[in-house]
Amino acid sequence: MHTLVAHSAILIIAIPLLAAFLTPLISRVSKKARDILVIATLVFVEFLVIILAKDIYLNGIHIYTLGASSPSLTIPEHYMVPVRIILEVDAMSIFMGIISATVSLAATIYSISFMKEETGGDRFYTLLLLLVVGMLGLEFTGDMFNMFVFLEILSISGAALAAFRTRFADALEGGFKYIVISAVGALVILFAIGIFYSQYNLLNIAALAQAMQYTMLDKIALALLAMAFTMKLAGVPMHMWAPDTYSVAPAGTTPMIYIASQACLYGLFRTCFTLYGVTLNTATIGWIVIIIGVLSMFVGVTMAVHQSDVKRLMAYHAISQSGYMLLGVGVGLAVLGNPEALASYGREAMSGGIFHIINNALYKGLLFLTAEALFFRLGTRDLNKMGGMCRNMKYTSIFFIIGALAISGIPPFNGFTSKLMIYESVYRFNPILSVIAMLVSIITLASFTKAFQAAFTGPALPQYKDVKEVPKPMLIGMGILTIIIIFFSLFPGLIVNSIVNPATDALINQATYINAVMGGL
Amino acid sequence: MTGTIFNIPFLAVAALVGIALYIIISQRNLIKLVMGITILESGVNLFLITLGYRAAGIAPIYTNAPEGVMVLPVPQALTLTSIVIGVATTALMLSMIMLTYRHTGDIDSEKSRRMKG
Amino acid sequence: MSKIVRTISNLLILFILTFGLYVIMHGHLTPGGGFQGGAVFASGIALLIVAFGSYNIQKKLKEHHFSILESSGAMIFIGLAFGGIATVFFYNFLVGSPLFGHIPPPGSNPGDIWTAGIIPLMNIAVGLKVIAGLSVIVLVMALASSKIEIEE
Amino acid sequence: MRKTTAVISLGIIIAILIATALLIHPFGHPPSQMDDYIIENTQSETGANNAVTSVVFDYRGFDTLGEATILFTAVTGVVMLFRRKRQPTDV
Repeated sequence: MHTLVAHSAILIIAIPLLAAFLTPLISRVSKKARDILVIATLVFVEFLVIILAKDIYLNGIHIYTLGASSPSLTIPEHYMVPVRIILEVDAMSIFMGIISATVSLAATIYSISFMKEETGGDRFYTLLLLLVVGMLGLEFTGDMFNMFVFLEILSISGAALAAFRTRFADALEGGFKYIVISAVGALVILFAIGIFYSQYNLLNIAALAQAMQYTMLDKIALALLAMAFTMKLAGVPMHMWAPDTYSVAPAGTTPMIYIASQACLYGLFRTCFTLYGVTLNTATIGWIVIIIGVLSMFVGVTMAVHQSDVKRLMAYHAISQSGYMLLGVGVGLAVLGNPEALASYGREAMSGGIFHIINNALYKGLLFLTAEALFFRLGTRDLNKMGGMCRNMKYTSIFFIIGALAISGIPPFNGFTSKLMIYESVYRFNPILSVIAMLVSIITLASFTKAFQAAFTGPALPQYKDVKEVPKPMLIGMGILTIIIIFFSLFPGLIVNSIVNPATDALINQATYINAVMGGL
Repeated sequence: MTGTIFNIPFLAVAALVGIALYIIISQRNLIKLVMGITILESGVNLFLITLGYRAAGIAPIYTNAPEGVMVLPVPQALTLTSIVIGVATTALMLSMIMLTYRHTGDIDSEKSRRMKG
Repeated sequence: MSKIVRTISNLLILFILTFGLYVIMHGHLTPGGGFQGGAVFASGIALLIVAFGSYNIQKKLKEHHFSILESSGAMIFIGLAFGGIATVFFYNFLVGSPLFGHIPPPGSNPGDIWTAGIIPLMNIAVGLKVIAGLSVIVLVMALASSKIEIEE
Repeated sequence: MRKTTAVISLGIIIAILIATALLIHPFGHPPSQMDDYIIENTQSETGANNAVTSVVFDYRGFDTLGEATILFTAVTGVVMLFRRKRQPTDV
């Protein structure tokens, strides 16, 4: 068990990778064995993530130096900088890891019955596992270039998955937009890495953070990194790809591509807080993040209101919800250099933003899955052509109600808790921002009421008289997320104290992250 | 700012990246868009490889090596990775364009576009 | 393609493939390695596809052959990385052992192929992977594009 | 409107690029603390004469695994896109 914990960080990345390489071979033998392999791998990854999380909350940051003679030998003997790639998992990384592993598991179970109706299942599952690898690798690595590599794995597998239903022209369009944005974004990040390399001859995040001089070149690199990550996480004004991609991605992959964009949000936070930290002129950068957040919130929700395609509607809401996270964490960033304000409301705002990531991943994932369930049974995503589905698809409509209430911030659901944390703390920073956030929440509720009413209530349409409930694996996938949402709604205090606050502190305490690698040099 | 005249390789990088971004923003033909991304990639690769050059350096390989300082090996490794990634991305993008062409009969980004708003 | 092209490529192909294998095998001594050698080798296969047409090639070299080869290459690669997990993932556990374990004399030397531990093996694994991967991309895209021509 | 925004953003980016090119270290004289370690120790630690290969497969081997994975992903993606459309029954 001890050995397993010591190697868990790399196993979480390497095991799904091995499974991805194995899937094409196994599926030549048996399709059933392939499905079992994929599910078993993801269950095992979830298990590893949980034991690693336990270890991190007990013993602090987990370090794994690849290829050295010992995992903790971050810097070669008699030398002063790290040379090898180091995996550095702190409370924030593992927080994102928990999200990725859980949502991927639910989404994969959901996808099984979908794949019975489609060709190309082998490739689909391989890409699914690679997407998981990309997310987890991006979250766990402590090396800039390694982060770029995992970002590319995530982008390419995500784009291929989005274009999976090649019989539709818009699927290809969604996939193509995603890969173009990703390719440009990743190259911009690579350029920024080159700038760091030219100044410090380092690639490790902790070592770079320690060496950071905040010169003009560093400012340029920060601007490039922030731009690229904002592009990847679909923040306004670079959000145009998101609705197109999310609305065409098949089955359980929409939540996963969405979680992948949240992994890029993690990349942005890691850059701002850990790489630059207090050397940064945090008030300015914080305000930029806040403005992007508020714009995303507002533009996302106003675009969502008049959508008739159910998945597009949800995609715009996804953009809008990302705004809350940017707002919460942006307030924390803006007051990072001011310990008093940070203690009185900054930390609270950040916790709210970070708590919102996991809440949103859960209910947004659930909503995307219900939308895909509607498409699976009805063959259309157009809300105007639906109606009366609550009789035929009881469970799906219950899941939709729970998700919709949670996203609109109705008490007692988990969305309410995190939004309340954001409202309260942001109000003390700047009341106007808080009012805008509340307004957006009300419009969200209106929009989802409309969507629910269009799809589920009203008279049953004759052409959908024989529509049945979706198959069991789909219900299980949605059920897992619903149970977690209900758990989170019942015990918000427990969740905030046990996983959210450690993640917030991990972002704030830059020195701890640096010392874990540099050993207080 | 000393040695600005010797920074011509970096200016070449700036030129390549600038041209590439211009192409990406201005072109409507999807193939040309991919060309733009490929040029951008070349620009970034050139940037990485020029970072590692040491004046009068030799290749960092000890097999029958002459005397002299060696250039930095890490940027070369990074460039190798970046090139392979570029190949992978380009292949996928071109396949998507081929399939889009089959569906819509056009590779103009405005005409083959289905989704708006 | 015309008869001239086919004859010349028949002549050239042997040299290209041999050179590709050489670059893969000597990756730890001379410039090159698995990726570069694999690309050279795959360019040979691309030459065959151009010269003889994708339709004729895919009768002999099926897409799933390449897929199996690629998966195997990837499995060997990650397997070698897992080989060091008793110490650390990616630990070079073969340095000092009889297989590729020699330590070269420091500084300039003529080059001994039995050095570098797992690096030559990884080069071969990556070489297999790149050969298969690039070939399958070229083959699949060539087949797809010729299909377009047939339909229209 | 769109055109103006594009022109302005392109102008800013080009200004940034030129600033980078002028501010960066003089060509041919990079800082080299990490690379010097590799050049010195590649033979004794990995046994490889070729420092680039030792970086690719040993010091930064994990990147190479990721890189091989990317190629694998792209191949899987391309084959998936051009897959044959069969009847759903014989999947």
